[in-house]
Amino acid sequence: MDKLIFIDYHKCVGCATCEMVCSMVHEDICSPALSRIRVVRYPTEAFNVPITCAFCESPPCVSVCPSGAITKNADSGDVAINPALCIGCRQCVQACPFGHANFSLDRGTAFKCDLCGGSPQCVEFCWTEALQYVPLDRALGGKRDAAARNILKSG
Amino acid sequence: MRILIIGNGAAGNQAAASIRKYSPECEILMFAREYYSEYSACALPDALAGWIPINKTYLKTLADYEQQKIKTCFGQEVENIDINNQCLEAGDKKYGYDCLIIATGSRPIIPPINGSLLKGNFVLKTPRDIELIMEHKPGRVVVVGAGNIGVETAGALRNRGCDVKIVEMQDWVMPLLYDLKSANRIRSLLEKENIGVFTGERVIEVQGEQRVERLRTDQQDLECDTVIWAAGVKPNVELARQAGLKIGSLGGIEVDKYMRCTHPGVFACGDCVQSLNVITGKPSLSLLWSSAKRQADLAAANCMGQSYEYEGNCSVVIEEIMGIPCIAIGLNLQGLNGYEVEVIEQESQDLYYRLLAVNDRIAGYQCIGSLDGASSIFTMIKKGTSLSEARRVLLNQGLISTMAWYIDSRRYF
Amino acid sequence: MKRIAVNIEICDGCGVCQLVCSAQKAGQWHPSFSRIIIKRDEEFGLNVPIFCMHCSNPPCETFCVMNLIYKDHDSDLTLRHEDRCIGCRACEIACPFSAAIMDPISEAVVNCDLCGGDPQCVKYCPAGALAFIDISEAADKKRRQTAGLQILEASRKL
Amino acid sequence: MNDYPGKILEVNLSTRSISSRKVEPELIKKYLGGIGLCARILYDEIPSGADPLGEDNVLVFAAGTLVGTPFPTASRTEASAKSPLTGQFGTSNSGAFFGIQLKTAGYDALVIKGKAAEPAYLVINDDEAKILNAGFLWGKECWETVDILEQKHYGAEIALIGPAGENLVRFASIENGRYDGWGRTGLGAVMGSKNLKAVAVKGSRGRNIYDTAAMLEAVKKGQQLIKSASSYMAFTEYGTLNASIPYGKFKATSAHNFTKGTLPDWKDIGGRPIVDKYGSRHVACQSCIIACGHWAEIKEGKYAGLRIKDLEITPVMSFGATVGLDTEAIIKASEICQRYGVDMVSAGGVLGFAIELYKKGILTDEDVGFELDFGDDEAAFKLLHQVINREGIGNILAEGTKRAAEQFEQADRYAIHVKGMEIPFIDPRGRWSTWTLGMLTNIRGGDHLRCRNPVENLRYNDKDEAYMKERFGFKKPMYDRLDMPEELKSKAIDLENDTVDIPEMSKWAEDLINLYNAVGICIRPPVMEKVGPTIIAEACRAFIGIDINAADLMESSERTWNLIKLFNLREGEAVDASKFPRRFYEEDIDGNRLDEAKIQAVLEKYYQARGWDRKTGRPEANTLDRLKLDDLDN
Repeated sequence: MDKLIFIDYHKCVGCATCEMVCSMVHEDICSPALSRIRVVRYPTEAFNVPITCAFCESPPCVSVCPSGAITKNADSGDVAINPALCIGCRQCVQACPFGHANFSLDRGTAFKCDLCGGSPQCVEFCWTEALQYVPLDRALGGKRDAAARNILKSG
Repeated sequence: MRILIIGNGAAGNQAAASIRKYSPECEILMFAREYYSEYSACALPDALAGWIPINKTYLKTLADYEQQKIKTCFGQEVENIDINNQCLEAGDKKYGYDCLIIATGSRPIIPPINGSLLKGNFVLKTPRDIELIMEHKPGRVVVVGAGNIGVETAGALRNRGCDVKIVEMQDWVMPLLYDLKSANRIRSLLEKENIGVFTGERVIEVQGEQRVERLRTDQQDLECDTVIWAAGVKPNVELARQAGLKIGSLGGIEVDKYMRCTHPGVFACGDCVQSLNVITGKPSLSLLWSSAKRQADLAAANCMGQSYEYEGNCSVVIEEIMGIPCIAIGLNLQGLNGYEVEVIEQESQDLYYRLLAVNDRIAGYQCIGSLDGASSIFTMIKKGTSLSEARRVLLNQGLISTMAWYIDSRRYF
Repeated sequence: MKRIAVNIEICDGCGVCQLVCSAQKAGQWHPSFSRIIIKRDEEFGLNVPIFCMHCSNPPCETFCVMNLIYKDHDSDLTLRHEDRCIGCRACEIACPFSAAIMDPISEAVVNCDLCGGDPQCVKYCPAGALAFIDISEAADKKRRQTAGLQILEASRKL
Repeated sequence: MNDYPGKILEVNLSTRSISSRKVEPELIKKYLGGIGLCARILYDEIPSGADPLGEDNVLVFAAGTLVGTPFPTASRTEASAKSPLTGQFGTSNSGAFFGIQLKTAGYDALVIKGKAAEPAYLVINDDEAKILNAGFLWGKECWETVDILEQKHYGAEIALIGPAGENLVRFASIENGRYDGWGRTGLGAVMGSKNLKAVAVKGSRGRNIYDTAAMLEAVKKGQQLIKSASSYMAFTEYGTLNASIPYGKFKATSAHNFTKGTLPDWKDIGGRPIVDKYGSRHVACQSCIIACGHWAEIKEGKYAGLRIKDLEITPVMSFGATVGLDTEAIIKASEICQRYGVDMVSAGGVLGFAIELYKKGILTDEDVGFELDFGDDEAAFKLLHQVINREGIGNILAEGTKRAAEQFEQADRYAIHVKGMEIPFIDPRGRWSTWTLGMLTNIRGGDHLRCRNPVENLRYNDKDEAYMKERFGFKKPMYDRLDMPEELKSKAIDLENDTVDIPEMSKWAEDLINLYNAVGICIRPPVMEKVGPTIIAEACRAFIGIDINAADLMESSERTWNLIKLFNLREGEAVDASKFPRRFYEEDIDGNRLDEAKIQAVLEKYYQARGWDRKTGRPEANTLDRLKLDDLDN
């Protein structure tokens, strides 16, 4: 994957605008339960963890899916669910180590992040910059910069 | 929206039921030559054997069609489809459609040889056939063809106390499903049940005065009063051909992966189409109940505006002979002709299994003696799991704990 | 929508769930009559209870030659008209989890029906490995208690 | 496809009956949601003269119209009931995540009636609602209760009361989860009087969007507007604490129960440094793009280990200025208020009042049992706990300053309240503005949150313009961008002389904030400055699909305001109730005192602007007619 949704947990304030926008874009509905990205809040820590698909190299959801509905595209790195094949057994929901794979009770099929076809709207609407859709090296570069600045400050 | 369905078999009825899931309201008309309501072809051997009453093979009553709001035009042959004007003709009436689903099914092959029309020749395709066979009071039966229908029919009539023989043209029983070694196990099971099995013999003619008296093969004469033809089936494609739809190389209607025929608004599914095999990706005829229903689901979904792709067919056939379960999934060596096949097999007193893999991918499975783990293997074959992926999961505690359905297949890897 | 959830870490494979299920459903105390099956992986010492997942588009429904498997509209459960079963076992093979089992007494293939909303296996699980909970709640819990917590803890160490 | 409006869930605790009904689309068009729905339900369903702590009082939670969408700051839920503190329309607004759960469970409003025979709590899970026994929770403090209920009802958001609410302290709050709350007007006591410990709501559905593309557009526009506000950066950084600096400078804080104007160390305790010292992270409510909440941690000293989401101007001033506590004690005080469920403004007011009484000798050692002084945190907390538990003198103070003052001779002049509700940190003697007039005209009494000039300029405290006008102080582009009808804009703002007409702006500001409270967005200054009725109408149209424009929204908001006024009049609001405590007219702060006659003149003009009769206080017939409020039973 040339780009990924890079999450800076320390910047997230837990406003969950991303959840709302995601469910709106994909389902025409405002429902956190139908959002691909989910924010886990730890109110007593003031810490918020947005969770979205990691597009794993060897995704457990792909392995566990008994119907072959989830596939990883070797070229683009995309992990996608084919609703025609999905039998709705929710094994992917159980297998995903991040709790990302989600399930629509209405449609009876699983769903997951599709990066909005290349322009993720959660990132578009995230105002804190906790979510960024950037190439991996840039995300890491930003992290390195921040670490370096910290060292500089304390040094 | 008006949807016409030709055919009242598994595919036709499943398509209708599936359309109802998408739209409770749209108009569905179903045409069928026969005047039956839907029956289960797979339950016919059980009925023939007397394990279940014949009326139990019917899956629906006419009232059920009404309840699903399906208008039935049964007993009415569709004479012509005018695909350009989106309508069909049946019984001097024209019916326009928005979508047409062809599910005309297949019919048993009776070779054009001498005596094949004599009284005492039967097929097993409809519940009526059972009645005809039973009215004939069979005593000594020869079943032509040792496919799964042939074997089941033989077992069923044996259960009725008949003296039963099976004649198979190819060298072993169920040649499309099993390899020689596993087929031999089945053969010995059949023989234990006192069914005579003659393989590598070609039927030449049926002899008799008024009725069947003898069946002649290229090797011997078999005395009998009944011949049951189970030598394969053939897709019913005449209507489609006449309408100008393309018929594929194997004799089935050609459809794309969305179950669309070569003309817009026309879908086809079930025994009458040729579809791609999930393993080889090559066209094949999958004359199975489950394939028909799956294809019908997709045809229905796609005619209701989805674009769902068919993953391809994969055969799975289960038999129980002398109480021993036998199962064949995917392709056998013959089906994988031209590929380099890796065989994993194990043999013991009560159990024989073989697993076939092509390019690391699990492609076929045959087992005599147990059904354990078969469902995992079936899942893997359909899914295209490789041997190495299965091993990777099975060797990783973290993975296997959330993917418990792999556990049953451990013994094969 | 409530379903049975398993905590694999806790399950010690005692099989009480199977006995309870078989007694409840078949009137016999025998694991092989149970609709909940414990898959045991000896290599890793894993015990994983498996039962009908009540798939939304169940493959068993497609494979049933008698069309007797259906999705119940209200409860969204996968149920059967057991009286019509001819015991062909196609559903058993179609089910990836082999969660359909042959009832040796009625000779029909059957699956878990969640005991009509009060699953006895959950009630009697001595280890507490089985829970009957809302599926979205289970997913939320997992998100919170595994993925999120790991990140939280990692951030605490920073 | 749209499923708005949703349903109203009605729970009668006396009969233990639970029912729901679809909201009429007409009602939504007329009252929007949030406070609008609350006002209409309270007006219709509370019998005149009902005891606020009796069975007849009705408690309503209503999520704003836009709650459940990503529209920036749309998170807020209004809670209303007849107030035990003021005897009038009691209402309070809170953000966080309660509203979104209520909305996604399918409800626009939750109506609670009657009184449970035994302690109970309410669990709502989509269509399923249950009244459960709360015996095991009764007496427990809020954080512990939330912990227990979160375990029991996973993923639910919880509105609850603490011991203060159970003990019917008249300014008890309803807490919204751990750190937020419906603070003012004593709604916690209403819940306590109903024997209702908590409401846990969990929703798993959502609201269909009428026009997704238009909604996304409106959300984006809303976000950009708020981000472009002049106060945006300061607010994301320091939250409401921004106000402490100018008000300290103006000597307009509530220092030592409004005797000092400001404390010498206000810069250290009240200012933005507190964020730099104790704040570590920002925390947002649902859909908020400001995240003014700060997570505070005290690492050393007496209160080491205290971790809390707060650092807001209200507690900081309430305890820092009124009671004179130091910063760490302020944070501790916030914690006590959150844990035991009391309103921080009223709690600070009551403590300040008691301390002053003690210092003046009206309260003696015998009354209190220990020494009281401004700045003494231990004594203050001891007294606060007595109030919460209604022990000793606390039992009298728990009635609120107005009622408590009646118990002591000469105490009246030290009771700082309007219409029975304690005044927050702003001293109108130090700075007179639209904001401070709002404390008088407020439908819920002495409070600063229902009226504020959307373009208030805190750099100026121009006393020359006193009473009728305040300084505008912005350039023309700001004037041009202001989302206000042109006619009103030119009437309210005089660009040439650079002034704002206070009565005219008051009406607009009240209606605007009331609109926010109806649609469920936040009144933080960056929102007030930029988000006007036009963009809200755009969002409402896209979300609900009803044909509604900016003028309709403002009219609906005005309708609600008038309805609440009618409610208050019905419940006996006196014509002359809008007055400040005597101290503001009689005692100087920094050489300033208020001129009562001039304030009456401002009020006169305000009444004109509202279309109300000054003599009776009632909205005039043509006002009611214009607002189509003629369908009320009276």
